[in-house]
Order: sequence, then structure tokens, then C-alpha cells
Amino acid sequence: MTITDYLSLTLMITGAIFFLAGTLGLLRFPDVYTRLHALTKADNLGLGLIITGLILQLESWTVAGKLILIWLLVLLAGGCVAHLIARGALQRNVRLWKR
Amino acid sequence: METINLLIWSFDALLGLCLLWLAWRTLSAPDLYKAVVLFVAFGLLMTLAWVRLDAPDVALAEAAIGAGLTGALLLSALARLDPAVDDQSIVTQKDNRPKSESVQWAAFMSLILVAIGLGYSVLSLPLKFKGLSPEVTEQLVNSGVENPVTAVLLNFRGYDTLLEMAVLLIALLGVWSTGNKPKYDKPFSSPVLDFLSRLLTPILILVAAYLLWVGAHAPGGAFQAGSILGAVGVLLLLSGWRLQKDSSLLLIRLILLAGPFAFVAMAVITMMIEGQLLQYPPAHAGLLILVLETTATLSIGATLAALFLGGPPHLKNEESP
Amino acid sequence: MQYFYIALALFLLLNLLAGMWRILRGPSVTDRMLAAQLFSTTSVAIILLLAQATGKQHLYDIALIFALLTAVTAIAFVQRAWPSREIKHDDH
Amino acid sequence: MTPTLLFALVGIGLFSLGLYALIVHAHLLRKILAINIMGSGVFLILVALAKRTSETTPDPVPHAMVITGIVVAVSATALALSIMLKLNSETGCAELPDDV
Repeated sequence: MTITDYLSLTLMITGAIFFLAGTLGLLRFPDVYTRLHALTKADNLGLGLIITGLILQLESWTVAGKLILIWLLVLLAGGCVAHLIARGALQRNVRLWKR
Repeated sequence: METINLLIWSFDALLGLCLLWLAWRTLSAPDLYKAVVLFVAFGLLMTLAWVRLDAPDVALAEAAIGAGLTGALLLSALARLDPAVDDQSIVTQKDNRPKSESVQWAAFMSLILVAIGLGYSVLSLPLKFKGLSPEVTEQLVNSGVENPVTAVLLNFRGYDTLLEMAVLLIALLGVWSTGNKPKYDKPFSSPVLDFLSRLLTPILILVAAYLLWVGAHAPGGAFQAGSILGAVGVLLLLSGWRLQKDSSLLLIRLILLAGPFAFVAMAVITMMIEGQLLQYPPAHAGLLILVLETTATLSIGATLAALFLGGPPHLKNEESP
Repeated sequence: MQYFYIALALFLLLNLLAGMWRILRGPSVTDRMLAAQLFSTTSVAIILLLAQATGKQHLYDIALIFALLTAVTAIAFVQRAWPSREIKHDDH
Repeated sequence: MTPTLLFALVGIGLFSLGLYALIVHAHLLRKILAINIMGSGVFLILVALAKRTSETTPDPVPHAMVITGIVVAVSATALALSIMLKLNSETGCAELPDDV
């Protein structure tokens, strides 16, 4: 194992932890908005970390470009969908959680 | 090596169990909305199963259709059920009239028998079997393409794809003849949606063209590219896009017909030249397949989008009250 | 490394299984839709890991299609299938 | 147990589940979902059995058939949904009359 291997290992494990955090948020948070927040942010960051870890292991730059494109698209679509869902929920008077 | 096999095996087993469990919940959830969302999730996991089974062409088709079309079709049909009680229609669309208990038991018992019979027949098949792959590999050089799945779809069993185009057209005619009104969405409902559809549409069209081209030597091809074009249509319809000109109505109908027509024309021509239905001269096979695939892609895309629309398209100013 | 990729993919599949609980339980239709979104992001990660583990380059295309198209189902939900007032409120 | 066998058995399970739901449930949307799941089961059996050739390249013919099948399934689903909506707007319910 080289230094690059260790680095990508660390990155990917951190990514997986972010995925776990996103799922926990989806399961444990009290209302739609907070769940949306946990899911969109944590999962997109987790995917980004896993993709960075994978890129370190690649030999070809074209494939690396494809992976970065995938991540950017997921980020973009995820962000827009999160906005649309949150906006729709507000318009439909879905209650905000208060302590 | 042993640990890897164990890991792979547990991944497969977990995936299989997830599929069965999702299917069971889809079919038994009392709330139909829940059933539809579970079915969408089921489609996503099916893609993973195709990846595990070394079927990348199938996985591409399932990803394009499962993520882009099935969910949108089912959700919008669910929303249109019973418009009289529009607010509560989705949440209260319940399915609580199961058959009597004796019927359920009889069905259950006979289904157990069917499953055991099928399981027995699968287990009794030999574990190593060549199938048709030696023949395909042998003839692949004459087919004009390098991807065996594309060779089977467009060359060796081209008549399958010909009939498939006919099936798509007939399904569309069936949808149009039910007389349901097409469903349009309000345009400009959100600037973000507008932005997203403007950005995704060109990328999706580019990816469809890429899959069509790459299908000659790697996983991809007309069906996958056509499904992506269909998803583009769905995305545009959902973000409030409408036809503006008379000529575009005619153009859409021409595109719908182009695929089946090109296939029939090619079948007749090859019949006259080579004496066999859809048997291309090996020297030109690659080019002919590309032409056929391109028209098929456009037709499949237009047909799938029109199926989602749910009725014959009309212009913006012909709005009926 | 291959060992690690598969293990990570398995972990993400377990993660996905946990998210399924939200689809089953709801309580509102929106929560179920969110869980379906979780499925798609996680599937992209799993496919990428499997691609790296098996060395099959064409699997990246499948992840690309997922990344492009998962928005469509969510938009269909927002535009069409969302009741104009939520009937079931959160029970927390 | 090889992946071939595992996924073939899962396919059989899906087919049986779908057939059971198709018989038992009355709502047409549920029947459409059931038919789709039956179809997925059949596709899974076909592709799993195609993997028996060798470890590297599975038999391409079943793969081609399944791709055709997936596209036919989605168009048939669209037609079925459209007919269901028509029935719904004519009669106000989405179930077929029971004549047993």
C-alpha cells in the first residue's frame, strides 16, 4: 500500500460516514425540512469524497473527468430538487418543527 | 480470496433479499402512493442486480427507463385517478377490497406449488451451458458492430426490433384512442425548475447521442438512447413546455412513424437484394445499422414522451375548456 | 483494495436498507419521496465502487445516467402527484 | 450457491409474488404494478441463466431479449394506465366488476 492508497482509503471511509450521517438524519430528524437538509447535504458530500478517493486510484484522466461530471450533475440535480421540494412543502403549509 | 468471495456473496444475497422484500411491500402496502414509491426504489435496485449479473446493456436500459419514465408515469397516473376529490385523492387512494379469504388461500397454495415447480426446473438445469454465444461470437465479424448485444438486436434478430417498433406504435395508438385528454403542466412554475430543465436537456441529448454511437462497440444502443430521449420529453413536459407551431405537430407524427417505416423499408430492400429479411451485406452492415438505430432512437424517444403525455398533442392556443 | 471496495459497497447497501424504513413509515408523502432520492445517490456510489472493484469502465455510464435522470421522478412528484394540502402532518 | 442460481431463485420469487398479488388485489393500479414485478422476475431469470456460459462474457441473446422486454413493458404500462384512467373517469372507480 502506498501513500495514495491510504489517502484514498481515508477519503472513502469519510465519505461512507457522511452517507451514514445522511441516513441517520433521514431517520431521526423531526420534520420534512430538516430531513431534506440532512439528506441532500450529507449524501452529496459523501459521494464527492468517495469520488475523490476513486479518482486517486485511476490511471486515465478521461475517466476522472467523467467521475467529476457525475458528481457535479448529482450536486446540481440534488440541490435543485431539494429546493423544489422545500418550496413545495412551504407552499402547501407543511408545518415547521418547533421545539 | 476467500474473504472477497464471501463479501461478494453477501452483497448479492442482501441485494436479492432487498428486491424480494421491496416487491412484497409494493404489493401489500395499503396506500397506493407508498406502493408506487416502493416500486420506483425497486427499479433502482434492479439496476444494481443487472450490474452484478454482468449485463451492462440491460442495466443502462433499466436505469434510463426506471429512473426517468416509470416513476413519472405512475405518479402522474396516480394523481389523475378520481379527480372529483382532488385534494384527498392521493392520500386516500386505498386499495382495501381484497378477495375473500378462501380465494386468497387457494391462490397462495397454488402459487407455492408454482414457485416450487419453477425452482425445481431452474435447479435441474445444467450449471454450465454454452447457449447461443458461440454462434454469436463466430458471426460477430460479419455483423458490422463489435458489441454482441447490439449485433443481436439490430442484425441477427433484427425482426425482433422491427416488431418492437410496431408494438410501441400500437401502444401509442391505444393510448390516443382511449380519448383521455393530454395533461400539460403550467409553465414557469419555478425559476429553478426552468433552469434545471434548460441545463439538463442539452446534456441528456448529448448523452443519448453518445450512447447511440458507443453502442457499436460497447454497452449502449438505440433502446438506451431512445429511453433517454423519452426522459428528455418527460422533463420538458413537466416543466411546462408546449408545441408552438402547426408544423411541429406534423413533425412529431413523422418522427413517431420514422422508426417503424425505416425498419420496414430496410426489410423490403434487404429482402430484394440479399433474399432474406433484414440480412445486410456485410460490407455495409455497420452503416446500415447506424442509420436504422438513429431513426429507431428518435422514434422510441418520441413515442415514450407521447405515452407520458397521455393523449394526442395539440397546440397552445387550442386549449379546450 | 478490491476487498475494501466491495466492503464499502456492502456498507452502502446496508445504509440504503435503513433508509427504506422511511419509505415504509412516511408519515407524509414527501418523506417517502426523500427516501427514494437517498436511494438514487447511494446507488450512484455503489455502482462507482463496483466499477472500480471489477475494473469495468462502461459501468460509469450507468452512474452517469442515474445522476442525470433521478431528478425526473422528483420533478414529476413536485409538479403532479403532490396533494395541494398535506393531509397527514408530522406526528413528532 | 452461485450468483446465477441466487438471482434466478429471486426471479422466481418475484414472479410468484407478482402473480399472487395479481390474483388477490382488485385495484387496477395494483394489478399493473404486479404485472411489472412479474416481468422483472422473468427478466431476472433470463439474465441470470445467461450468465452460465463462462465467467467473462454472458450469452448476449437473452440480454437483447430483456432489453426489448423492458421497453415493451414500459409502453404496455403506459397503455394500461391510460385505460385505467379512462375507466376511472367513466365509472368513478378503478376496479373491475367481480363476476364470480
